Amino acid sequence: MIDVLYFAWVRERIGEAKETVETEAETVADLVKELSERETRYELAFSDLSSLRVAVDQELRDFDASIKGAREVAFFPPMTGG
Amino acid sequence: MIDVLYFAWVRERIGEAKETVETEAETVADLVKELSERETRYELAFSDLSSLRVAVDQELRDFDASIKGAREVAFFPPMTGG
Amino acid sequence: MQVRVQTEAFDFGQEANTFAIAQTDMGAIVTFSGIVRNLAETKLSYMDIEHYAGMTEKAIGKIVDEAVSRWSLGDVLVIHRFGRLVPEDLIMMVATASKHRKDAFEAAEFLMDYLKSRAPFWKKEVSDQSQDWVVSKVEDRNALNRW
Amino acid sequence: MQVRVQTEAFDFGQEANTFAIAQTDMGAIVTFSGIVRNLAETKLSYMDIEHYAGMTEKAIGKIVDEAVSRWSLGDVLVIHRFGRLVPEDLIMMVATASKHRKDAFEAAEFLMDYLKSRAPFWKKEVSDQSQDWVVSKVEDRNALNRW
Repeated sequence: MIDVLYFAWVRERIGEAKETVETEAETVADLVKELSERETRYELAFSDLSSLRVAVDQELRDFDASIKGAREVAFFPPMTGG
Repeated sequence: MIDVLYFAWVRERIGEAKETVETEAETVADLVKELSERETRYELAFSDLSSLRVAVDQELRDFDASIKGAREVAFFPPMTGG
Repeated sequence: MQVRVQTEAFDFGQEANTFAIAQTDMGAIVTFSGIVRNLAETKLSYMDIEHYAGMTEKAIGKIVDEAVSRWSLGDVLVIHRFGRLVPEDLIMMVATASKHRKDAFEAAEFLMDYLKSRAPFWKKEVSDQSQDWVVSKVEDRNALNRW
Repeated sequence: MQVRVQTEAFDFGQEANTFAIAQTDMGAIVTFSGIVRNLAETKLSYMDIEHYAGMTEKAIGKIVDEAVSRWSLGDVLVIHRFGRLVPEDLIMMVATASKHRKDAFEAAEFLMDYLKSRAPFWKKEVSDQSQDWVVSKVEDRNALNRW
């Protein structure tokens, strides 16, 4: 059980801001693959990983980062603060 | 006839802020030499030209700059604005 | 050090004064403020700024800590708004205080470069014709390589 | 573009706000302000700032013109005080407005580097023990080589 959060256009494509997912995925990449296989909306949102960023427990990580024991994974486009 | 101005410690060593000088000097360097020969206070103030800056008609210049036709020459230490 | 992430408007001048007055023995204060531009060509109606509540203050705090470790700083202030902003609204500000201007300037630029690309904010520009997520610029991402 | 050389104190925050509010289509505002430092070791009583009336505004105007020719700037403000100042008084401020933060930052740093070494101001620090003309720093004179 892990909370998955989406922001900006990723949130719009997925159609929700947050969901709790039942998964055995070991890495972010595994989770992306698993979700993409479930439904087209995930496949579309995750189709170009180079345009996405990921945070695990609110820290920026790479897609090969472990999510074992993590509470929260978030997907979003490159930030545009400032 | 030219107005000669002094600022900061140059003014303190010369003992006045402004004077009008009768001179035939062609360059700043000539004027410095002429004044230094007149009185010790000038000689002391002008003893190290590398620690002085000069403006001719309110524009920063080198010591070899001409003062022919100039209205005003000013001597001062390196600026410390900001 | 102070980090504020808020929807409310803030008074840039008042914040800058409060920041400056609180300093002792700091000769140099640098501020940056970012304003929603009034772009004639796009006729922007408003900007929606989304952020990652929970992560945002933590991420900014880490950027501030990094600045404090790299430069000699007496104080740092970061304020960043989220929610709906209209043209000419202030989006955010940073302020840095140091004994010397070089540290204050460099730290402020560092903070801005990192806030642009590492703090979890996303801007959407809305006009009569369109709704566009602002795209992160290559030059902004490359700006991090300076540091 | 505005240059003011004055003995009167000024309100940094109010000046910064007035400057920022007057901008249209400028997304980035940078300010620098210089404060008389309260140096514990020297117990500074006050600072006297002398300037070259007549030349000062002209010299600053040329520095501002140079900044405007080098960077894309919507506006520039320079205020510099002279006369007697006590610790924690504001000495001066600059503000720059630009579409992009890089121009606003670089122009503000350029203005400060040039105001330090090319505007005709001289500072004297007075304490119970001593009266010393501030000596121009090699690093400040070398700072001009960046530009």
